[in-house]
Amino acid sequence: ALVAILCRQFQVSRSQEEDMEKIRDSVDGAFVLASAALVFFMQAGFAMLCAGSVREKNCMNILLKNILDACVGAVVFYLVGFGFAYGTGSRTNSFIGNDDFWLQDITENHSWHLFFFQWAFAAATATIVSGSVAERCSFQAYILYSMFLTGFIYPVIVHWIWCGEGWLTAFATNGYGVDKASLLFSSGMIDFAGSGVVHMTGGLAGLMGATIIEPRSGRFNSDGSPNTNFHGHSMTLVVLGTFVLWFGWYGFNPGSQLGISTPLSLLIVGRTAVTTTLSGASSGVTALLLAKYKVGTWDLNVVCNGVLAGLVSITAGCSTVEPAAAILCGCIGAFVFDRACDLLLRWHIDDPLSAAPMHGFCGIWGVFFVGLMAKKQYVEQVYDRDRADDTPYGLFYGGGGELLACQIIGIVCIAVWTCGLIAPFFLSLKRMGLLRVKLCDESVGLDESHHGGKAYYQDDAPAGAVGVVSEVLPDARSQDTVL
Amino acid sequence: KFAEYLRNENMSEAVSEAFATIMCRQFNATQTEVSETAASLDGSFMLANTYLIFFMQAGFAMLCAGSVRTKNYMNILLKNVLDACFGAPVFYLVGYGFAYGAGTPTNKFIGNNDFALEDFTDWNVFIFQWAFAAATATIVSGSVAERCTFHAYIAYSTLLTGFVYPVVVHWVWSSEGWLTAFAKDDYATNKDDLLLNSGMMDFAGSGVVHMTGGFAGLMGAFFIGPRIGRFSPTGPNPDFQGHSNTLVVLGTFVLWFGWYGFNPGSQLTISTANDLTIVGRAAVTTTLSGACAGVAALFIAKYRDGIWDLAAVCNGVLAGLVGVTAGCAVVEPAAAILCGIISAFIFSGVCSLLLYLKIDDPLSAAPMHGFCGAWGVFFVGLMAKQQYVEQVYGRERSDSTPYGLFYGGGGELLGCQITGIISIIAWTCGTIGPFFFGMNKLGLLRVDREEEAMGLDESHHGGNEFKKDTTAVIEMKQGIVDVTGH
Amino acid sequence: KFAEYLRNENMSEAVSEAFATIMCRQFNATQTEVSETAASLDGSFMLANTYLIFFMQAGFAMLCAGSVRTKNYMNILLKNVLDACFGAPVFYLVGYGFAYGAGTPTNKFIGNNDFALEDFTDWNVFIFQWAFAAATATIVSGSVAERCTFHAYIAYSTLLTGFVYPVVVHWVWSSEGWLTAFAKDDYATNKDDLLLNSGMMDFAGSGVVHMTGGFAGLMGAFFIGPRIGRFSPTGPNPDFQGHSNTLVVLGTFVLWFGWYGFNPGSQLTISTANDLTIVGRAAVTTTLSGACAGVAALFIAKYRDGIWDLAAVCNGVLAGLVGVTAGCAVVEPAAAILCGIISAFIFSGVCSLLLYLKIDDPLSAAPMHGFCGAWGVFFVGLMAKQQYVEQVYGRERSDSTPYGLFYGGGGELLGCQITGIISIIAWTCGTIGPFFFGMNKLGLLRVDREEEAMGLDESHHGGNEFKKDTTAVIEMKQGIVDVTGH
Repeated sequence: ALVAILCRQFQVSRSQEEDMEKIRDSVDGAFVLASAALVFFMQAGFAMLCAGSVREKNCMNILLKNILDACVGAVVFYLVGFGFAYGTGSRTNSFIGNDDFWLQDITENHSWHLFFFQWAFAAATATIVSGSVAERCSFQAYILYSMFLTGFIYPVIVHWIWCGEGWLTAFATNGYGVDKASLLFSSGMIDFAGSGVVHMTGGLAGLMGATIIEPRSGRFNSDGSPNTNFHGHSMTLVVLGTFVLWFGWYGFNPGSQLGISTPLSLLIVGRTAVTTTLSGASSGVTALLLAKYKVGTWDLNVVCNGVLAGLVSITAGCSTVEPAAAILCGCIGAFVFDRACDLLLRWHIDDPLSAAPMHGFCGIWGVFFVGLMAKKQYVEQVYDRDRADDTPYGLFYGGGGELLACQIIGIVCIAVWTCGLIAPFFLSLKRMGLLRVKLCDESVGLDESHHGGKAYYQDDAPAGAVGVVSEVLPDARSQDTVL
Repeated sequence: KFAEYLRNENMSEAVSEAFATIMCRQFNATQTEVSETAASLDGSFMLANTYLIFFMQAGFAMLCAGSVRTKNYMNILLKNVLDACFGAPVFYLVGYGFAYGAGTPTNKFIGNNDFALEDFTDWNVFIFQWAFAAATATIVSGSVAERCTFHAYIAYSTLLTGFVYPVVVHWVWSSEGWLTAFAKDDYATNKDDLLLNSGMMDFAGSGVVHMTGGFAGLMGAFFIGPRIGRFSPTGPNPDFQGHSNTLVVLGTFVLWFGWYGFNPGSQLTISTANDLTIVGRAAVTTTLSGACAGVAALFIAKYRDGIWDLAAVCNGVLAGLVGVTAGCAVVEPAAAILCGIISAFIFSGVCSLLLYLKIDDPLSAAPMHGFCGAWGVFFVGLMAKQQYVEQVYGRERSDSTPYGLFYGGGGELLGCQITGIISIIAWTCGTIGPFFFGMNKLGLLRVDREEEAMGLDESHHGGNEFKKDTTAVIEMKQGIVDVTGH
Repeated sequence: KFAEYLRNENMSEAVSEAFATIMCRQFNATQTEVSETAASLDGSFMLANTYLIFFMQAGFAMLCAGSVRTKNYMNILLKNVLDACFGAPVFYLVGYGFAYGAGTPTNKFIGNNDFALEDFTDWNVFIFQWAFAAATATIVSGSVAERCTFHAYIAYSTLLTGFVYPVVVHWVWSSEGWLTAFAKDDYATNKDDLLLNSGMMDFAGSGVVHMTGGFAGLMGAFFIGPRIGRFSPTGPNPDFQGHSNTLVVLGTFVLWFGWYGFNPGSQLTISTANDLTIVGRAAVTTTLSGACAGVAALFIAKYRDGIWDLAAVCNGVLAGLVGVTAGCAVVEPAAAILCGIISAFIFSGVCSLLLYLKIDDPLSAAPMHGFCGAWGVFFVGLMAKQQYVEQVYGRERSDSTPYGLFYGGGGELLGCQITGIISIIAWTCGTIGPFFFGMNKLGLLRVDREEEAMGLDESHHGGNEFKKDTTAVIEMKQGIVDVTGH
């Protein structure tokens, strides 16, 4: 009798453990889904940020592009993007994925939620570009580059770095001890949440776009100085967008751990949230003081950009640096952003949203920073190298130059790949006359010329009735004119 | 291994008995902990989804505010805030009881227990259901916007949240309801209780939530009549545009975000591998349907009007999301794309139809929620995949469960879906219709012509909302401040 | 345990030893897995709530921006962004240490360890607490809006986040604090350490967060004086309305959304059945209180001013949410409704009182957070239900725990709550008051009259924020474009 009881109980015990495994998977799955929803919500943040940062006459245009980044992105990423990024066919490929197109096999491995998460990232990448070519890019060109970016350029980079098969990856599929020879310099490039993969790709594509499409008409005066009349039309929207993006970043960075069900991953996720916060916050403060010193005003727009620059900068290293290092990362991120903006103005590259300085250059800084300040213990935790005492880590902690070298190679390769594909693409569109809208359309505003109206309508309501974000002052003037 | 040990030791019966008891106690303790953890995970999942669904109120508010004219949008914002506020006590007092209360004996038509949450501790479930109820009530405000009196609004909002909607919920989502697809114990034993052995499958509420809200809105828009000047003899007046497209976009994104609580969250649990698959799939199909509907709407508008129309894309996205709500857990991604594209066409077509019929629905709530909702329910009857239906509705061990017609699953499911559509329309229109008709006859439904022309903000809410800096205006008039800000 | 048992049963030493080892290993493995998963679930829950609470910053920003006049709202937006930005490093360096640091020896008054998170790995806890601290600092900006200098803002924000608020947290929420209701080990053994065997119950911070912020704001508003022209000899000038009710509504919804992290999240864990019940109940009471306060505020304003007032409803909702924050876990749903309704009255009354006293609080932060917060803390002393107190504060095995006066729980809890209210007011006003007084004396607190009249955006932030399309202006001047859209 006892034997029977015991056997039964041990089966129960085993099934308990299996249950627990499933619950763990579910905890992880719920975590990934929640994170993905947050990352998706960043689309709303980008939309508000972009809308606030362009002139009123182009507001609908940029909003439409933001929505379509999510819509077109979903279709393209479903059909080919996800396959290029993570598909591992029978013969894997270290350069590009080659399976799982249109989710044909996804039912077997329960990874619906991973697709969902990755799509949210892809949509974020595409959105970055719209800012750089805002107010003058034609709609056809936008749809084409958006599809190209989401469907091919971005997925390939993802495959390199985040897929265990990629040549740049830091993930050893079978354990670091076994696989370390297959990693570049026994290390691989560490880009935890995508300073390089997402932000550099988007930012540098935007830089190419802004360079090739040329500045908005009238952006630079005849003496070469920038025209100061090109401000966005609503700071409220910029602030709202910034907060929504910051909120979404808590899905982006901590969510990139993709699991939370072990004590270790919980620790990593929590630390990531802390470093993300500290970097963004200290970058905002630095930007505030920098602008106060340079211009003499407490500049709201600069603080918002500073926060975002700090968040971009920490994205690569958020799980592998200490809180104090995160503060440093953010402070320098604000300087990088500021210098890059000045540089673009001097070169007469017109980037209305400063997407290239923010995502491109701060992204580069973020990837580089990991090579300097990745802490050994944290690298071991995050990249599962607990049993190896020779894993490369940050140079400043004495971890050798291997990691830094990987980071630099990663930066160069992402830059070359992105620019090398998107620049010819933009150039040929330009040659065909598809890239830019007509000058008259541009000066009327794209909303009027392409989208059949205006972003804001007032009616015969009492004076002062304007949209939430519409200008109060000129409106009163206009009432005068009309009356 | 243990057995060997013990046999070798020749333990006495009594000892082994006592020993077994200890073992069992230990195992049971662990078992309790495991199931508690699972329950907590599910609870936490449900609450997180509740919050997302609640946040859709913000999305509706922004969408509505952006889509009405400046002179009326304090009014519509107030209604949106109050949908959540009134909804909570009403749903607490009676709504939840009508929806899910299972008294003795139970009732197929209406719930009859749990009023005011007496002796009730499933707090999560209540708050989750409240978020749905509030969403339903909000849909209606759009259809009667810019002309409905505040009294009428309070009355219909209470009626809808407290009675009309809960009854529909009881039919479809309570396992006691006559239309339900949820078998009480087990599909094999209880399948005869289900309509046509199948029941109506409305996973997240294309029918229960959106059709109810949308058709209530249609009734409202029909009985209240169009806004003054909306239809001139030559056709619809184009001056009735919303005042801020930025708010429309913000609202759309917030709603889309909230939909990730609405659709995947309707699985209610996530703690098993099966749950997780279903939830993940629902998120993917939701995304694809909304996204493709947006793209389809873009091209429909481009073809029809020659412009890349922002508002059309926003509405298209929402139409696609409404469309896939019923089937998000039981259709394949490719089917979801199809569902979304057709939703965009349906939305666009019904909008034109309503304009032709001179029914004025400022927010297009009826085409979006009512008709795309009906399409969504219908679509499940066509494209529900057998394997997915089995997973979602617990019919793994049965080979006879009806599923989508296109996959050869027989017409039973489609029959249930059509029955459901007709019943929900009949019930909603049959209760809310006479209510609006009566209110209109009594002169309580619509504001005075002068008030409407002036704008409700001025007449009902103490002045237009956008207060001016008096000083700034004066300064500007004097030309002191350069309006360019330089 | 097993080993002993088996030894008693005359099993051989070695066998029983080996047997016990195997058994224990098996149990421990399962046990570890269970507790790890539970811990992860709790951590995931806490982080999700942190994000929601952080998002309240966006809500505050929108609410503030909508409630000030056009000429000052870049200023208030900047302050809102910086509350989060400054708050993070300050709270990291000292704030968290003052709040929760338990050095050797511990201190009842102030924390004394964990500065700059040295040797600290409870990352979740830190980030969760930071979100609360940032919320507290934000409350104050509303009270001194439109006239406070930027230097003064930076100084008080740092002082509040780094010192004043953490000390209050230490008193009430750290188990070392003198006011705490959390017994260190177990209520039965440690109850003598608690004030009146009870301690102050402030579940999510009506007192700790809202009163601290609100009364600091009151001090600020008092010492800085009213805005120019706010009070004419005949009474308050009605021209000082906010410029956008849409933003107010958006802010209200975002705050309400965030409150679901604030209140239910304050349970910190969700992995046991007890936790889950508490969390769910907190979500329900939060909803009902906020909703009913909104409805009450609607009718108060209708009765008083004759209009359906949107801003009043939004403020009412927030007042109700503040009111229930202390008691959300320990009161019944019906009590929460009562709590919300009275909150709306208190808010409305105190607003009138401040106007009468000529204290100018543009955002009504003091009535909302300060006074409704105090009401919320007081309310717990009246209506905390015994069973719920036992669940929440781990006093199941004690029949002597004090609870709400109305349920016959004795006056101890009410005594603690009143002590808490007085102590928090005294501490906040006693530290922030002299600070504002001194800044004012030094002339650092308030901007120049000319700057204030011009608007802070123009004088401090490089021009009014709403930049124009140059072309649009020119077109308007030429009268080409009819800007009314007709």
